[in-house]
Amino acid sequence: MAFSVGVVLFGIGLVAIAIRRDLVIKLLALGLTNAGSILCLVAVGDRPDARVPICAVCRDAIYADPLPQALVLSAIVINFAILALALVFVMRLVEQYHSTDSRHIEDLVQRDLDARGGP
Amino acid sequence: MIARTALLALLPIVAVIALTQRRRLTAIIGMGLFSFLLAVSYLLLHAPDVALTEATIGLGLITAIYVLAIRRTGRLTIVADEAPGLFVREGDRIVGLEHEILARFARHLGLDLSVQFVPHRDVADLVRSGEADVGAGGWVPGEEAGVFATRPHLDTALFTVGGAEGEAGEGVPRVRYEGYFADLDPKSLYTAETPVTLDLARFLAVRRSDVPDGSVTRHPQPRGYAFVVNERRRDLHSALDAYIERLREDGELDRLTRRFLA
Amino acid sequence: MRPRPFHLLAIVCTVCVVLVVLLAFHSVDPETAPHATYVERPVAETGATNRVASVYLNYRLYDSLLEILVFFVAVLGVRFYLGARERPDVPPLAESEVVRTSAALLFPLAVLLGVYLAALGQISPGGGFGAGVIAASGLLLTSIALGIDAIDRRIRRNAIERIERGALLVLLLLMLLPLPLGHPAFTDLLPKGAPGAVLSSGAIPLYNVLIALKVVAGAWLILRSFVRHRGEI
Amino acid sequence: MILAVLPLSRFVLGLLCRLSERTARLLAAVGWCLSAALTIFLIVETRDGSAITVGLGGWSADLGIVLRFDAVSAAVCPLVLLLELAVLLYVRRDAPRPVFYALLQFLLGAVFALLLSQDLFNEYVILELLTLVGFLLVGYDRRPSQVWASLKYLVLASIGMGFFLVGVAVIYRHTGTLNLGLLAEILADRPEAPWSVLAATLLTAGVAVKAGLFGFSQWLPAAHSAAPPAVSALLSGLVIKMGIVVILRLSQVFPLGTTLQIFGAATALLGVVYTAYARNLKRMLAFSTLSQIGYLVLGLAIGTPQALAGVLDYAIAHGLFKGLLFLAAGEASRAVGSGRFTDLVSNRAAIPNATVGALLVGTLGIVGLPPLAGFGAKAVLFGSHPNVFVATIMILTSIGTAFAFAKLLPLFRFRRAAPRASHRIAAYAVLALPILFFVPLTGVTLPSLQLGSGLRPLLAVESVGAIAIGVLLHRLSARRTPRLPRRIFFLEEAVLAILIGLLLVYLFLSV
Repeated sequence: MAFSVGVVLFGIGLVAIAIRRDLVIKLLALGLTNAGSILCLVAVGDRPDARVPICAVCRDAIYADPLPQALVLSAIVINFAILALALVFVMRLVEQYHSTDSRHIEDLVQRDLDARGGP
Repeated sequence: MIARTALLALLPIVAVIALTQRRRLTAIIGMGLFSFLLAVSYLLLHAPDVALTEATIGLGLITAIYVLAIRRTGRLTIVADEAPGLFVREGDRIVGLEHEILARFARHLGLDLSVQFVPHRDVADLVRSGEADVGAGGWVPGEEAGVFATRPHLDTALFTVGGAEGEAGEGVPRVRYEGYFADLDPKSLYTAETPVTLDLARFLAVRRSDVPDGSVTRHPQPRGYAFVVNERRRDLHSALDAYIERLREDGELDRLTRRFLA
Repeated sequence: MRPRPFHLLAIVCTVCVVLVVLLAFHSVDPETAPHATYVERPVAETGATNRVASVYLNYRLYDSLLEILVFFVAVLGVRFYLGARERPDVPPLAESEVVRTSAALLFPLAVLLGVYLAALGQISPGGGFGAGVIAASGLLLTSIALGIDAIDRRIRRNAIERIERGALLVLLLLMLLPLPLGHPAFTDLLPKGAPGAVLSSGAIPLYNVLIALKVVAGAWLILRSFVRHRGEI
Repeated sequence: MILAVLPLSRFVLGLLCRLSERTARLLAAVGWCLSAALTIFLIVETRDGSAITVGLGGWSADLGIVLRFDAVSAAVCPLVLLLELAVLLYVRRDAPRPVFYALLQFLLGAVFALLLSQDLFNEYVILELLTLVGFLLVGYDRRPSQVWASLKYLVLASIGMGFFLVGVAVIYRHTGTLNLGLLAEILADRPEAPWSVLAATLLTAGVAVKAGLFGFSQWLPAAHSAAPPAVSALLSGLVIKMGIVVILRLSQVFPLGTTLQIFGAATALLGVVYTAYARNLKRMLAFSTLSQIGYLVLGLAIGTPQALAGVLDYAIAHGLFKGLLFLAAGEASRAVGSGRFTDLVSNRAAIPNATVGALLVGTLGIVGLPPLAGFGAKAVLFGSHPNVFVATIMILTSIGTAFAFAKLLPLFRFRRAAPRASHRIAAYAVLALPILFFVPLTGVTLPSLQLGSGLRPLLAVESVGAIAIGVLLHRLSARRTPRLPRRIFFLEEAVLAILIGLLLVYLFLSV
């Protein structure tokens, strides 16, 4: 169940990146795709009747697997790093082009490149 | 178990609602809510460490920086399409009559000016939703609901271009040009099936390029360029009206018009 | 939004991808027990009863270190791209007295929570990263109440940078330290102690505190840049 | 434990780079010397084809993270060092800020870490680190075109890494391990399970974005042509190769042969077509990287040990000449003030002789003139008996590359009285000498690459023939170049392309 929800969230994020033109929304959607993949990873270590993996001797019951949870801690931080840096770059683009519309920015960049004989 | 299923089922719904929002602030807050629900789901998935990290980073830090990045206190936000002579980009600067008026108005109010270029059709929408304070960029008032137009600051006229000869005029559906000025392509305009209506500034820019004269009709009734303001922002509306009136009275508006449009 | 062929194509492709992943993933028994490798290891191996902390800060410490480097690069990037032109005076965000007072009250609470989470990460959920972020958001609250300049006057930016780099440097050196000593395990640097005690699990609390220090400094530097440049989109 | 020093020392140095440009440069020199000493030591240790393995923290592969220095690492490490040295010498005059050196150290640390990594999640974290550092370096000059190119790069790479992470989840769910060695043992028993096909699809598609395969690579031309020259050289020479290294590792675990063959061919052809009709020098080099990536992936698809050796050879050779070309192209464009071919040709007097020489050596290398680097590496690949399809694509790529680079012919005129001397001769020499003496050099230092085994006289004739055909076609072809669609490189279209690419990978893998 949780894994499926993770994949669905990933899909929603992808669709939003592809069809929303506002860059801020695109970045939020990118955050959603990453959240989806993270949820998938948490889901594979869990089972409805499992317990939280904090224990001195863990033998008498089923525990959730701590490895995916530890991996996910890294992934969440990386996700934040990406979203923060991308936002800073969007701020720079806005400063230059006064627009957050990806199509419009693409056109303006192409025009700038053509005018200056390419990069 | 039921709580877990319900919560997990709620996640995609919240995500879709958040990402289909038109206003960015609403979308960001929606994604904040999503992160909160996600953190609770992690608790129910027996991952308290992950829940804590998601709550602090996903809900706290990310929402904080996005809200900080778009929150404008002390700013007058303009949405506009480019319009030659009125509101145009030159490198990373913006020049034009309307820009000059608004820049002075912002200074008069003690605010920073922040400009966002959007397609022509989105100007009224963004003003109506409160995303922007003022809409500009060669706006000729029509019957848009939810927005106020200021009193016109410059006379203009409308032209209908394209379609078969003689067809344009009364009774023909007048499709107003809606996209970016940057995308306005004379060639496709003159060969288009449906006639397109343009205002004087854009019409002149299209005419200047050497495209053969198609069928062009000038609309008889006089029109004027104006700014648009949200209906609920009566204070801003009257302040802007009064400011333009003052500019007109001391002749500054004429001087500016000559400077940018001569 | 008007539907266009491109939008439809994007939606159809995504649905296909989602279906493929779900069908292939659930083609085998979906509800088997999770792997128990790490919970079955004796607690004496790392000393931490929080098994997530034992994976995060011992078995896979290398990954965690790289992840903190990613965070460091993010801080570096935000400051490099935003720091070039700082607006001189940014007024406090909140104008109302209530917000100011409550923000001032919440700050010590946030710091306390941060210290608690960092110090007890080995026996309870928490850990250095969350702790650092919570403490940094305490600083953000204060900047809402008093204005960013008030904080900049009290805490010099240089000091924050030094804390950030220093904490990370110590972490990296701790990682390299076993080399000349001939020590194999990261956490053998300190005694393991009794499982469940506050001072236990070898170097895990030390790592947590260092990470918390690094993160509170880094997160504050990021937040600070965004407060200085707020409203630019 | 000594293996961990290779990446970690770079991170320590990166942290220390903050005060002044001078100290940063000094630290960079220290880092280079340290890495060079370590690399030489490790290569000598593993000369007999063995591998050095270290469990970090004393944990074995089933518990912790294991570093491994094998033939792949031994082959790529020298390339890393050469490119780093060239870039350091190249940027000396520009006096970049300390932050540039810090990012450079992090980039190289991540590259070394990836070369040693044997763990899927570890590779994920390192690839993300590479993405972020690369992203910051591409936008280093903060020009809007760079910022936009690197934003697209970040978004697409991050989507790819999302797929990779889901793949990691699937793998862990079904096998309980993330170590590639253990994984290969487990999968040897049951290679065709639906979940293993799914995992292979997700992992390959995820890395393909970083490696620049067809359909996944729409960010590449803009990012590599917009970046500052030194960064382009590193990205094209090294960072892209890291994606290839991960694909190589994956192809040893999963049966990827057919998929790689098709995607490699598509990448090579797309790259060649766009290379042939590019109007701008740096853009042409970026597209040519695409076609060369296709070449490498085709080699991986063959899969025999000799083919793998050929792939490594070609990766090194490509790193050398593409690095050299990007560096020289950067200086030439700066001297002329524009990167367009028409401007370059009409103002060629402004380009220093040394730069022209560097461009010439790079071009001869990339088109595969015997006995330079490109030819030596191609010889090994061809010696590994590719099937007809692969061989045809390879030959077409060679002809197309010669056709495209023939546009540079008018530039290759040396003048007696040079208007300006180049300050970057040392940087060019670091890369040009190994290109010129590639075959003997690698034959001595890296015997595992099997150079010499594929060198046949007939091959030299074929190679020269391909170049001749390419140049002839260029002479015969019309002056006007067609405008190829740019739209496929837009962000939204690129996302769609990744989705379609993923479905295709799944299709090819499950058939």
